[in-house]
Amino acid sequence: MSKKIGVFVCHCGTNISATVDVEKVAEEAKKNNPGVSYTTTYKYMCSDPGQKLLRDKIKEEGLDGVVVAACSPKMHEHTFRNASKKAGMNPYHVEISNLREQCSWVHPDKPTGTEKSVDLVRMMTEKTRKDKSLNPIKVPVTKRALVIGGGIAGIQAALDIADAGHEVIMVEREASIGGHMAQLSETFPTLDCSQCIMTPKMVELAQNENITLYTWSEIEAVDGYLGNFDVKIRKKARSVDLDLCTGCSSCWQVCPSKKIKSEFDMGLGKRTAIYIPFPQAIPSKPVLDREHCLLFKDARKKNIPPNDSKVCRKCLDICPIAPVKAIDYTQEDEIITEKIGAIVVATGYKELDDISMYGEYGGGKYKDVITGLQFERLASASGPSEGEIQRPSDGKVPEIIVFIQCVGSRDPAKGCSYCSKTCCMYTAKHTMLYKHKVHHGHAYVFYIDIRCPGKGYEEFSLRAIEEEGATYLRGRVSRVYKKGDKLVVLGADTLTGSVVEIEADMVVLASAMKAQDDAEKFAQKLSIQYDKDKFFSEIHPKLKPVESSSAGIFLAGTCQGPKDIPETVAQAGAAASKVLALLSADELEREPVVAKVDRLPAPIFSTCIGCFYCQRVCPYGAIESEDIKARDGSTIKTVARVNEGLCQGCGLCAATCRSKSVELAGFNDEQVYAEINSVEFN
Amino acid sequence: MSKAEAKPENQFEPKIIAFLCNWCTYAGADLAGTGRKEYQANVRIIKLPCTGGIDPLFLIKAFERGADGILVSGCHPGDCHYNSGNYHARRRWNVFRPLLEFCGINPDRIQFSWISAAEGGKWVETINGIVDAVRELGPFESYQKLNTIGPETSGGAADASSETG
Amino acid sequence: MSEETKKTKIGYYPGCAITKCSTSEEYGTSVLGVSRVIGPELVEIDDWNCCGASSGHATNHKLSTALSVRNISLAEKDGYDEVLAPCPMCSQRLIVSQDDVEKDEKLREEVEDAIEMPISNNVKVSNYLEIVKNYSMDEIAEKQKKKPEGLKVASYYGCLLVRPPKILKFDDPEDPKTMDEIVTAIGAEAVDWEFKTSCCGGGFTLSRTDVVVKLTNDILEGAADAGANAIAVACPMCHANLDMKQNNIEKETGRRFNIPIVYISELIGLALGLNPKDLGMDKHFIDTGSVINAFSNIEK
Amino acid sequence: MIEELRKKAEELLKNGTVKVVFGYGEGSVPERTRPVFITKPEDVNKLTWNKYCVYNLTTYLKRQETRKLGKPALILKGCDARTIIVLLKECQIKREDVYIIGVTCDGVGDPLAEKCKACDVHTPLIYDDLVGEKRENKEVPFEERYAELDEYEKLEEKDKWEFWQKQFEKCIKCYACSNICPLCFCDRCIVEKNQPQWIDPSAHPRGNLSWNVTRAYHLAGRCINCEECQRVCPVDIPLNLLNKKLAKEAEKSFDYRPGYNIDDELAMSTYKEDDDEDFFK
Amino acid sequence: MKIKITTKELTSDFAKEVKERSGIDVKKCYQCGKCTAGCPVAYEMDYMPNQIIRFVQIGARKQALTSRTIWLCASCITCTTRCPKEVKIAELMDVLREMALEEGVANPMEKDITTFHEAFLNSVKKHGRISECGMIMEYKRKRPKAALKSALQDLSDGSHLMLKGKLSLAPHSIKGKDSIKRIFEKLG
Repeated sequence: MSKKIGVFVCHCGTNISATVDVEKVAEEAKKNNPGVSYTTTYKYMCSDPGQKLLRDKIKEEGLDGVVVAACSPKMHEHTFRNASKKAGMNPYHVEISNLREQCSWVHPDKPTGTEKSVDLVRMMTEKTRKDKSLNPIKVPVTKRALVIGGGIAGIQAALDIADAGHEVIMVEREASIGGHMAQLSETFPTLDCSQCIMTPKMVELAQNENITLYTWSEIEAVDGYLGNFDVKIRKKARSVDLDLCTGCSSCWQVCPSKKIKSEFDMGLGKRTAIYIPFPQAIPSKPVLDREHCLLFKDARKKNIPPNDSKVCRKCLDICPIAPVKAIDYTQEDEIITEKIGAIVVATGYKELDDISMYGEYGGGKYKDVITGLQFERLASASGPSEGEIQRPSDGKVPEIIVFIQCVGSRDPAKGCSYCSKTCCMYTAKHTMLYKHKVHHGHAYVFYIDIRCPGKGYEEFSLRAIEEEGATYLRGRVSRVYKKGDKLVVLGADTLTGSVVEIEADMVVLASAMKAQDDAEKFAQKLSIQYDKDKFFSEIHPKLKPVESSSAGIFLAGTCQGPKDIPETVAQAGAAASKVLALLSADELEREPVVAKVDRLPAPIFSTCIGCFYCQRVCPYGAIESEDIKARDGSTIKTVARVNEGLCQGCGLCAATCRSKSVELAGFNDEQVYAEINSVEFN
Repeated sequence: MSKAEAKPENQFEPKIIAFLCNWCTYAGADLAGTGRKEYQANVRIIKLPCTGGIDPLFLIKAFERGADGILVSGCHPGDCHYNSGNYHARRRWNVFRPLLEFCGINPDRIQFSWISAAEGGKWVETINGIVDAVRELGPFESYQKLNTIGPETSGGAADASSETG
Repeated sequence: MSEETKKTKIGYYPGCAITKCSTSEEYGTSVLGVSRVIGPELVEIDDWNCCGASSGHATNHKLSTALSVRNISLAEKDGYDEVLAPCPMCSQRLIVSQDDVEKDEKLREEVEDAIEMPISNNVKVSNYLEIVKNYSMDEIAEKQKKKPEGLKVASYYGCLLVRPPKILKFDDPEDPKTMDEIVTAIGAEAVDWEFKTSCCGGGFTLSRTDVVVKLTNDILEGAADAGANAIAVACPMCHANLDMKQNNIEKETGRRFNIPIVYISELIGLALGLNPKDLGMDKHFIDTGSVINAFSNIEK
Repeated sequence: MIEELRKKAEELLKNGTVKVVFGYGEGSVPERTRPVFITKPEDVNKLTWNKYCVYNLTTYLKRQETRKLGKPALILKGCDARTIIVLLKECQIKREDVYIIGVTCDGVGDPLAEKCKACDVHTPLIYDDLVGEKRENKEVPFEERYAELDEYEKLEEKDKWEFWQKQFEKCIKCYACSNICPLCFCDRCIVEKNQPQWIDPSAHPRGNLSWNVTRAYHLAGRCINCEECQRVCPVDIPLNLLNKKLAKEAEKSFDYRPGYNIDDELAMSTYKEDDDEDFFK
Repeated sequence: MKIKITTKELTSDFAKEVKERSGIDVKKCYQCGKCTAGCPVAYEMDYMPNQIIRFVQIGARKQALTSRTIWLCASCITCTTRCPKEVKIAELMDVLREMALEEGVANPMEKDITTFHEAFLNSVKKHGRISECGMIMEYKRKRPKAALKSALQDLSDGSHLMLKGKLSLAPHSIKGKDSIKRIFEKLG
C-alpha cells in the first residue's frame, strides 16, 4: 500500500544551491521517512539528462511516487509528469516542491532557506504518499474558431486558421474591419502606405469561404470550456439589411446630418448619420448611427417608435432596393449562439484620447494640440485634409511643429507607468512625413529616451535626425500655452542643461496605447486575467506569450500590451497556430483535476446526504442530482454527482460539503491533510 | 542578509501556514521569487486551486497541529479564475473569523488577503506583516499547550495524530 | 441656506501679512468686511502665531511644521471645525503640515512635544476662494448692490492655492476656475489667460528683486495681452509683487502696464456696495480708481 | 387546546392523511414531557400540550426508526417550524411528505427558555393546520435577539479563551448535541470520517475545540436556535452561544436569518459582490 | 566640472540619507527634465533642477549642497505638481537647503536669500509673529550691499508703505511667545 517515493532535488545551476544546501535537503528527506526510498540531487532536473535520471530511477528503484524539489510547479510540473508517464508511472504521483521561488530566491540566508526547504519537501512527500492515480479526461472538440476583433491581429489570425481549413467566426464591434491599422498613413520603418498593405488582407478575409464575419457585433457571453465554448454574439441593430444592401452610397449621400465627428478620422473629419467609416470599409455597407440620426432623435424626444417619426426618411426613400428596402428603422439587436472550439482575442488598444488629463499641455483645450493618431489622419491621403498637414484650428500649414513623446506613457503620476513602445518610432515617422510635405518647416521632438530596438528601427530614427532634419531635444515638456496664434512650448534640453522655449504652430502628443475602456468587463466575460493596466495577461511572459489564463482562449495583438504591426502579426500567427493545434485533434485531454462525489457499497451508496449546497455554489453548473434506485425502481436516496465535462476543478463543492462527501482529485482531503500534518511545528 | 544579522538570539520564529489559490496569490508569491524580493522564511504554503476550495476545517487543523498563524489569500474580487470562488470564500471567512474571535483566538493569527499574480510586492509585505504581527503575539501557546490526550484515556489509546506539538 | 450660513462660525487665521498694520492689511480688512455682510462669521483664533512661511520650510522642516501645527491645535482647542487662512502661503503651509504629521508618526510626536499640545488634526483649513464658493455664492447674489461694467478681470491664483495638488486638493492645478466663477458671479468678465498659476517670485521680493521683476513682467504681459484691465488675486505676496513691481518693470522694459491689482475680496466688497476706503483700496500702489469706478448701482 | 390537538390527530390518522403523529406526551413527572409517536387513532389521548413542551420534534425526521413509520404529522411550535423551512430548502424533506400541525405558543420552559425571550414566531410561519389562537409575530430588535451574547463578546480575548477552554474541557464527545440537532442530518458526520481523520473522535482538550467549532460552523446560516444541543449536553456546555454568535454574524453580514423564507438564497451557498471585506488585507 | 568618486563617497549614500530625512526617493527620477522645463527661476540657476536631482542620485553631495539653485528655488511647486514620477522636487530643495545650512556650506553668492530667511525666523522667534520693520531692518543691516542695490526701491516702497500706514514700527508680539521660543529651542 505504502508508496516508494523518490525525491529529486534540483540545483537549478546555482539558483537553488547557492542559498539552499541541496545535499542536506535530500538527506533530510530520507531521514525518518521510510516511504522515501531514493533521494538524489542534480544540477538541472529539467534538462534532458535530468529527466532521463528521473525516468531511469523510477524504473530502477520501482518508484511509484516522485517529489521534484525545484522551481515553481508552474514551470516544470508538466515536464516531470510527462517524464514520469514515459517511465510508466501515473503522472499524478508527481509533486513539486517549489524551492526556487519560495526559498532560494527569497531567503538569502542559507541555513534558513535550507530549513524551510526541508519542510517543503516533507510536505510534498506526504502529499505524494496520498496521491491517487488519475487519468486525463477526454472531451470532444468543436472544430470552429472564434476571432474577436477585426484589426490586423484578428484578420491575420482568422486568415491563418481559415487557410488551414477550419471554420472561423469573426466578431468586430465597429461597422467595418480594419482596426487602427486602416487609420494609419504610412508605416515605419519602410514608409509604405498602411492602407495599401491592409486592404488586400481585408478583402481576402471577406472573400474567404471559411470565415463568417459579424461586424457591428459584440460578444455577449462566453460559456463552456476548452474545445466546447458556447458563445453568445450580439448583432447590434445596424438599421441596414446586409443581405439586401448593395452599398450603392445613395443613402449616405442624401443624409442631412453631415456634421458628425468621424471616429475614423479621430474627430478631425466629418461623417453623416448613415455612413461607412471609410471608403475601403468591409463590409462596404453602411450603418445608421441612431444616436445622431434626426429620425431617431425625434423619436426619442417624442417617445414614439422610430418608424412613426416623420422628421426625415431620406435614406429610406432613396434606397433603390425593391421591393423591400435595405434600410430598416425597426431592426433590433439580435443574439445568436455559436459553438466554438477555440478563441482568439484580438480586441486591440485605444489611443489615449482624453488628453485633457494633460492640462499643462492644453490638452483638449487647444485645437492645434493633437494626438498621434490624429496626425496619422492628417497625413493620410484619405484623411480629412487629403494628406495636407494643416492646423485643425485655421487650416494653416504649421511651420514649426513640436512633437512631445511619452504622453500618457512612462507617467505614473497620470496613472500609466509603462512604455507604449511604438511612439518613438511613429514620432520619427511623423517628422519625416511632415518634412516630406512641408519642406520649409521644422520639426522638434522632445523625448526622454529614443527606443528603437526593432529591425531597421535605429537606422530609421537616425534618418529622421540626420537626413530629414528633425531636431531632437532631450527633455519633457512642462507646459504649452497659447500666445497669439502660436503655441509656446516650454521644454527642457537636459543635455545642455537649459530650458527651451519654442513658439510652435502645432503640437503633436505621442499619446499612449491604452487598454480598451471596457477591457476589464470583457476579461471577466471571458474569465481571462488582465494586468494592472488592464491589458490581458498571457499565462507566462516568456514561454506562453499567446495563451490566456483560460484554456482555449488565446491573445493576439495590442489587447495584450502595446506592440507594433510586425509584432502583432507575428503574435496573431502564433495564436492561430495554437488554435490549429487544438482543432487538429478530435478529442482533447483535460487535466483530471475534477471533483467527485463518493460512491460506496450498499446500504450506504454514498455519504452524500443530498443537501445540494455544492450545486448551489458550483460556478459551472457541473453538479447534477442522481437518484440511487433500489431494484424495484424506488428511490433510495438522491445524491449529488459531478459532470466531469463541466467541472473546472475549483473545489468549491468540496469546501462546502459538511460531510466531505465530495473531493477534488489532486487536492483531495487526504492530500491536504497530509500537507498540513507534515509541517514541523516548533 | 542584514535582517538575518540583526536577528536577536532566541527570537521566537512563528510558523505560519498559508493557504493560497493557484492562480493569483501562488503566482504572486512566484513573482516575488522571480523578482528576488527577500522576505521572512516563516511561511509554509499549501496550494489549492481556489480560495473557494478552502474548508475552514483546514484552518482548524492547522491550528490544532501547532500553527502560530494562518494566511488565506487569493484573487481580488472579480478576478477569480473560477468566477466566484473567492466571493464564496469571503462569505465563509465573514462568519468563521468572528467565531474564532468569539472563542478567544486573536484575529491577527488568521489573516485574509487578496494578492494578484502581479503583486509580488504585496505578497512580501503581507508575509512580513503577518510574521511580524504573530511574532509580536508570541507562540500560540494557549492552544499548543492544550493536552492532546483525553482525561479518561491513557496515552496508549491516543491515535496517531497526537504527536507532541 | 442663509440661516445655516449665518450660524456657521469659522476660525480665522489672518497670518502676519494681512493682519492689521501689516503690508497687506487691506486683504484682511476686505475679507472681514465682506464676511460681515455675506458670512460666514469669522472669529480670530486666539494667540495665533506665524506659520513660518517660506523661510520656515525652506530651512527647517520640523520647525516650520511645528509653527504651523500649533495654530491648528489652537483652533481645535477653540472648537472650530474649519479655519480660514486667506493668505495662501499660510493655508498651504497649514495644510501641508497637517498632512506631514498625519503621514509621519515620529514627526507628529516631536511636534506634539514642541508645541506642548496634542494634535488631533480634525480641523479643515480652507483658503478664501473655497470659503466664498462653499458658503457665500447665494449670499452674494442676494446682497449684491453694484455691478461692474467693462471690467475685464484676469484671475491670478499664483502657486500656493493649487500646489501641491495631491495634498491641497483644490481646483484644477493647471487651469483653476473658482476665482473666475466668483468674478463672473459679480458680473465682471473673467478673461481666459495663460498665467493663472504661474509663479510671481513669491518671497524673493526683498532678496532677489530681479527675479520678481522678470516673473511679474511675464504675468502682467499675459494679462494685458488677454485684454484684462484688472488682475484679481487672493494672495498678499502675489499682490505685493504685481502691484509694487510695475514701476521697476517700467524702468527696465519701458512698458507701463498700470493694471490695478485687486483682491478678490475687494471686488466682492465693491459689488456689495461697501466703501472702497473701508476695503483698503486706497492702499494700493497702482491706482484702483478704474476698478472702483467700473461699479455702479444695480437698478432694481 | 389539547383537545383540539387530539381531535386533529385523530382525524388525520383516521382519514389516512398521515401514518403517524409526532407529538408531546406526559412525562414521568409533571415538569417533563416526552415525545410520543401516535400511529393509532385511539392513542391520541396520549398527546398533551403545555409549557414543558420545550424540545423540537423535527429531529425525528432524520431518524431511520421514526422515518419508517410513514408520513408524519408533526406538532410544531413556531420555532420548530422554522426547521421545516431549512429542511425543505436543503432538500431533506418534501413538503408533501410532512403534515404540520402548528401550535401557537407564548413560550415554553420553566423558567422561560432563553430562546423564547426574543421570540418572533409565536405563530408558526408554515403549517397545514393551526391550533391555538393566532398571535401577532412582533419583530424583536436585532440587539435584543442577541443580547445574550453581549457579556461574552465584551470579555477580553484571554478571558474568552479561558471561558471556552473551561467549557470545552468538559466535553466528552458523546455527540448528543449533533444527535439531537434536527439539522445535523449527515449520514456520516465529519467526525466519523477517518481517511483523513479531521476531527479526533476521542475527547481531549485540543481536539475538543476543533469539534465544537466545526459543529457550530456547520450550522452557520442554518441554525434556527432551538437550543436542543445545549439542552441535551450532559456536561452543560453553552453550545447555543456559539450557534447564536454565528447567527448574529450571518444576519449582520448577509442580512440573513434561516427558516423565515422558503424562497431566499441560503446564506452559505450564495454571495454578494459587496459582501464585507474590511478584514481583508 | 569633475565629479570625483572614491570609497569615501561610496560609503555615504547621499540619496539614501535624503530619503531617510524626507521620504523623497530621488532614485525614482528618470531625468526627463520636466521640472527644469517648467521652473520659473531655472534661467537664473547654476544647475538645472534635474541636475540637482542627478547630483543626489549619483552621490555628488558637494555639488548639490553648494549650488545656488537650491536657494533660488522659489518653492512654487510647479516641478512637484508636474513630475511624472511623483518626485517631490520642491520639497527636495527644502531638504538640501536644510542640509546645506547644517553643514555650513550654503553658497555664499546667495547670502541675500539665506540672510532673509534668518531675519524672518529671528523675528518669529522673538515675537511669535513677523515684525516686518524689525525683519527688514535686520536684513538691511546684515546685507547692506543688497540694501544699496535696491536703495531707490526702498525709498519708494518702504516709505510708501509707511505713509499708507501699513508698515508698523511696533512689533506685534503674541501672548504665547514663550511657547514659541520653546518650539525654537526644541526644533530650531
